Amino acid sequence: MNLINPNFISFVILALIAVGASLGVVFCKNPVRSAICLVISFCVLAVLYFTLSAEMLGITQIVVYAGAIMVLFLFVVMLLTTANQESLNPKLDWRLILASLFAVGLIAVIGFRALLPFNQTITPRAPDGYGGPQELGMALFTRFGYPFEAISLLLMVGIVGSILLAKRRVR
Amino acid sequence: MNGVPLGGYLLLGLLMFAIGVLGVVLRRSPVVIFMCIELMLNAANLTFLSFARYLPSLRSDDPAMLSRQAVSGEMMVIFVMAIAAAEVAVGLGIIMAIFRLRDKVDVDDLNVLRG
Amino acid sequence: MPIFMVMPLCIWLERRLLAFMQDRLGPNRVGPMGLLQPVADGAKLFFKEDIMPAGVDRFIYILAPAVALFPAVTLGAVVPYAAPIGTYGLLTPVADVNIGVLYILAMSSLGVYGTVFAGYSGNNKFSLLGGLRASAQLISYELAMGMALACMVMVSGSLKISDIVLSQESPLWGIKGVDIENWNAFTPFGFLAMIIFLVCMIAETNRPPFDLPEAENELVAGYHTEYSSMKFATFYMGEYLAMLMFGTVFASVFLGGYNFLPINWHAWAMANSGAAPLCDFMEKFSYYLGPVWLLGKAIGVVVGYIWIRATLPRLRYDQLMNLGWRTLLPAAVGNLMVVALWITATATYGTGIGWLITLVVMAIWLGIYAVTVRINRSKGIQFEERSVMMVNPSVTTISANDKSPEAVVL
Amino acid sequence: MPNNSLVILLLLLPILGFVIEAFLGKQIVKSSGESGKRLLGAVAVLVVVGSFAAAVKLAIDLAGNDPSMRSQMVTLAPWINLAGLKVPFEFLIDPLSITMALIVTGVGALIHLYATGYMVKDKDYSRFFTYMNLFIFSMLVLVTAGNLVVMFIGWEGVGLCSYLLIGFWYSDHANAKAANKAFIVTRIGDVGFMLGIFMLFTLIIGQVGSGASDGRTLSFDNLIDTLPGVMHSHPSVAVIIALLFFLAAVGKSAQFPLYFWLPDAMAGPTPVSALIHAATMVTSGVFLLNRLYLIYEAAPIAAAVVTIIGAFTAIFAALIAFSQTDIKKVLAYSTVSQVGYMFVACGAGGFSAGIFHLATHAFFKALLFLGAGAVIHSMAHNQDMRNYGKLAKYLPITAITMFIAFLAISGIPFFAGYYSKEAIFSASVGGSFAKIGSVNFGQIAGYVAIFTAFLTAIYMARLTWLTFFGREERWRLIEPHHDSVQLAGALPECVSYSDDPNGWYKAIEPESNATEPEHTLDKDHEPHEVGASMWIPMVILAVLSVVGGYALDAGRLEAWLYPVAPSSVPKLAEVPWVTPVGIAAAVLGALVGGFYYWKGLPANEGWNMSKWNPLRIFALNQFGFNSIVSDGSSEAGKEIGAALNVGVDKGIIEGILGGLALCSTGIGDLLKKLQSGYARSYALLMLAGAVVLTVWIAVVGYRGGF
Repeated sequence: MNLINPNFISFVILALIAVGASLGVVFCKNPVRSAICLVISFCVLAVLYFTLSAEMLGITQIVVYAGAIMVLFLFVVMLLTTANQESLNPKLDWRLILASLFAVGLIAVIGFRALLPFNQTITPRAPDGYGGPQELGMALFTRFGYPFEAISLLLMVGIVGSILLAKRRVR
Repeated sequence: MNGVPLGGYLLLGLLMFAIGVLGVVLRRSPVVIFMCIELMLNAANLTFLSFARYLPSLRSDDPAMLSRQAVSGEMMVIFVMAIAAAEVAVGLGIIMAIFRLRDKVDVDDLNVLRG
Repeated sequence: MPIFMVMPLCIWLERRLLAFMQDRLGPNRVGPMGLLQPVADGAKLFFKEDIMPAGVDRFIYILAPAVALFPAVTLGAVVPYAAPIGTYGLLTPVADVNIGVLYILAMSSLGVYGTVFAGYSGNNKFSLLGGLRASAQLISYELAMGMALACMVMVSGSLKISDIVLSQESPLWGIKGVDIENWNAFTPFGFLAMIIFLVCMIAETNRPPFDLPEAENELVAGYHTEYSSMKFATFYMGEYLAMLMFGTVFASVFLGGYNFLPINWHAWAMANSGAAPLCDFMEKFSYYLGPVWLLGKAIGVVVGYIWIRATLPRLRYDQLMNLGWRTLLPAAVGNLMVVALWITATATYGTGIGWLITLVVMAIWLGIYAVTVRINRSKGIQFEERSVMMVNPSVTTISANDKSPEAVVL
Repeated sequence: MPNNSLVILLLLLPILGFVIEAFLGKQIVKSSGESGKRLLGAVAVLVVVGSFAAAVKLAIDLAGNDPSMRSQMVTLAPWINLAGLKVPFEFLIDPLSITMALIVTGVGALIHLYATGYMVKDKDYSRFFTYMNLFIFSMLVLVTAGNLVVMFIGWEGVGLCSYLLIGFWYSDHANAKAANKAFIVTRIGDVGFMLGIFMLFTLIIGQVGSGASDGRTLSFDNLIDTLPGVMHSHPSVAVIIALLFFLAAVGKSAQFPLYFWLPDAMAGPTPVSALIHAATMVTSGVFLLNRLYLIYEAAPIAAAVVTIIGAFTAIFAALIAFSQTDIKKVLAYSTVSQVGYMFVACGAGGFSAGIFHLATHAFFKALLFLGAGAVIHSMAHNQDMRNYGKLAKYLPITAITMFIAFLAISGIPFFAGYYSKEAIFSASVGGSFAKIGSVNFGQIAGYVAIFTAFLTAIYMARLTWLTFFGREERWRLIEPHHDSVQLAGALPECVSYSDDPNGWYKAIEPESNATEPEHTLDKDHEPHEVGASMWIPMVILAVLSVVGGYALDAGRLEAWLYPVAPSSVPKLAEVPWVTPVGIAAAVLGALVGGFYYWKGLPANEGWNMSKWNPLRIFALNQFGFNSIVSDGSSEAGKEIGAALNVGVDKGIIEGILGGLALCSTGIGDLLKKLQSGYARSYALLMLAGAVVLTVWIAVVGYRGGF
């Protein structure tokens, strides 16, 4: 198993960008910057989805996350930053230490007990070009009909809830 | 993408998840906490997709079966995205509502529910 | 890429046409009929001093113009410019991916980041407001746009732009033996979707009457207040590129793409052999010059932009939101349902009765929809209220119909 | 074959109206006031008219088939599917149910139309029609039910609607209490109904098992086969079951022991009294008896009880009616007594005669109520007949129609009531159905009924003349009500309610029965004829109560209802003198009443109750029966309640609950410490949990290798 192939190298580069961006999300002082970092990591993830030959989902990722969710985030962040300039950045306290300890533990445990075996599995077994729009749509409306309905219900609830939250009491 | 071990994707997902957890625990601004939650969700998505692509634990080699399983993995991702959208809509709404009450939003100040 | 060649032409066209509509002369010094005016502007902007204001967020400030230009350039990457000719395949800038429509949506939704970053990084209240408006506006109109595109996707049964174009070459309204091609603009729901898409398109490119992010009478110059020289030029280019790109998308989704006229020359030649040679010639004519027709249509759309700009006054913010959420989105969703009905009805009852059902239902639905829209209009709505808080949180109680300057900001 | 769609239409149209009124009504009225009300009224009427049309179509289809094929079971949906018992939502379409459905929907439609005019000033317009449509629906379920359980649903539904409508103007404490009274009293009957169902079920299961009728033991089509054998093999149990069902009938149609809720039910709006408490619901007991006539065939004792109770109620209520001065109360008591007639008929074996009288009574009693409503409406909601007089001058149409109804109810020849009463008389006097040993209770009941016809004619004449004729217009007289000496306790207790102590009914809604600007009755009050929407139904009903009797005469009706004559009912013995005597009683009564009340209000019925005839006051107190019931029940109830309160409630239940509460508070105090309120520390806890979990999985649960 040689890891020196262009695919792997490009993957490593993408992964490094993603990890750096995610770190930026956590450690940027300025929420707008962390939002930007998040956008970057999302876009990188979309590219990674492409490499997993899930173009549909990659594009959806961009449309949904980069296109809608992050714009919402930026909107809110800007509103908030207009109000209070002082940013809430992490102070080094017992939480930081404890949390990082836990995180490291998580990485260690999962990484060593669960992930190492997968280093051997290199060849993707799913047929190439799986999950085209047609296939996804069929699956979505046949096999996953009930979850789909449930999700739609959830979205409806979300819409109503957000409208209620945002609505000013009529006087 | 050939030549990349599944473990690589999983490790990346794991790292992003851990970073998200760190952010949730560390940051005090609710918006950033939300962002970190999104990060965790995306890490989970990545894991789903990579498993869907590699299908390590599937015994059969029938391509129809394989693609079926793979598609189920993608379904999960779609559902997670929808849930994330709903969650963000409501969560940001809540933040805005809080923000209307007090002009500085710090999670540690929102301890009205202290027992 | 020809687009970059056409873009300055658009700028010139806009200035001349606007001047013509406003009964002025417009730029006519540089070159014949001022044709070189854009070049001159470019040169001027290029040699201007690049000012970086104090207290800006440098990283984002520099990032913003690039981010603004990027989607505009990449937007049209999947639009087919000509039918496959001989050995050459389908002519598209990059590739004819099988999720083209989604790609277009994604890119157009990325378009807002440039605006938002620019607005934020300028460290300037007005540009910030411009960015805010842009983001809100984009979110509001992305939905309706997606719905309008989804209708056409359902009609042609594919996310591929080239398939959508091909599907428009079938006979009109699925009636056998009609030589007119079924461009989506000719079907009723297609027409409605076209209107919706046009409005959303204008709103997403921040063109008048939806140019609130750069409403010079409220916010100095909107999000690019703080930009000068080449960075500003980049925004400028980005805007016109986006117009053109959207024009191509519009042309290929609704106006039959790279086809010259909505006439199936081949079938016509079959029909009456007398005009056979003419038809033959016309067929080749429209076949080999595909890119010309597409760009021509795109420029036509740009002319439409300019016309609208010259015609309509700028909307107020709450009007904008009303239009997006209460008028366009319901219309688009209803349209989607009508399309679904049409598909099933034609599949079940055959073309004629299917169309009958569809038209009847569409008429009923439009009636109801008109009534509801009227009702919505009659009700006042409090968008200004919260927007006030966006400006400064201390001002909290301003009733909906308060026309104080703060109330109309954003 | 009655196709299901018709039945669904019949049942669903009213529920559709109910839904519309319930969910859109308030908004419509709020948005567009009067026009909205008109729209709602139109909807409410139209749905009932629609289901009436459906009923007509069904009836025509039914009449098309040959007599033996005229009962079809329409199963709409499965409901209860037990091993031994299947109770689907099934509906029996046969002449009886269709006749009832026709009466319900037809009269109901007319009364709805009337109510659109009557209630137009009320602010709870939509609520009213919501209840009315719901009532029509439940009544239809009741009459078309295919098995006893579905029938019970309808039975309870009409009870509920009657409760809601009696208490329609609930902000008045009296109305609310009247509603409660009606509801509770009819409950007694419903208990009888349920017990009857249970006993019937167990009996049949024990006897023939559920196999024969594929589990649908309680469906009528199966009951027709199983009942005779079962009943004749267990005569004593048959009597018990019959009495239980009769108890239900008594409660619902206000027969003697349980009659006293009906007069109070007059607290509801007049259309309600006309529809529910005169035409349809109170007569559903008769319908029940008709459905289960097989049981009564097997139990002559029960039949005798039925006749006796009916006859007694008839004469008893007729006597009380003399003492009433409230026009609606008089009509209420007359309803009670007329329903008594029907029971006499049923008990004596003339089931079809009972239904016949039910139909005609529905016509003219509804007409009477509507007329009374018109009078009340035009007299500024004053219901006391002592204020009326010479109203014929002001309300000609009302006067004429109500006079026709008076002739009809008192059985003057060639009016509707005449035929039905004749049928009852001949059935009861001639029939030997309720014969126990040598005593033929049917015969006795028949005599009583004839005498009651005489009384009926008299008090109806009293009502008519006091209201419409007489010398002077009494509301103009100087001698007004305030110097009237009311005897202590002389009034029925529903009039003398204390205002509610803790202001619940007022608190709910400040003025929910502000029907119109309260212009009270004073000297210069000018009554006015009611609007078209109110007199048109009255005219139609008047026509019906003239020709109705002849149209469906006894013989034809019986042939239609019971194509195969009830097996064990012996043929009627021809009694020649019944008809002339009946006519004589009616005419004589009418003449006597007319002449007695010619001048108007006699002094001994005036405002000054000290002048009243002691007998009349005794009748006003319902011969002491009411006080017995109310005191007895209420006192006993208080005693039991107090005992339970002290013993069970305070002791056991509160002890348990208190203990639980204490425990939970203690635990809560302990757990409170954890709830620091810092979201991020919670997140940290979650993270710790996740880590522990993963470690556990990795170390323990993880079996390596995929």
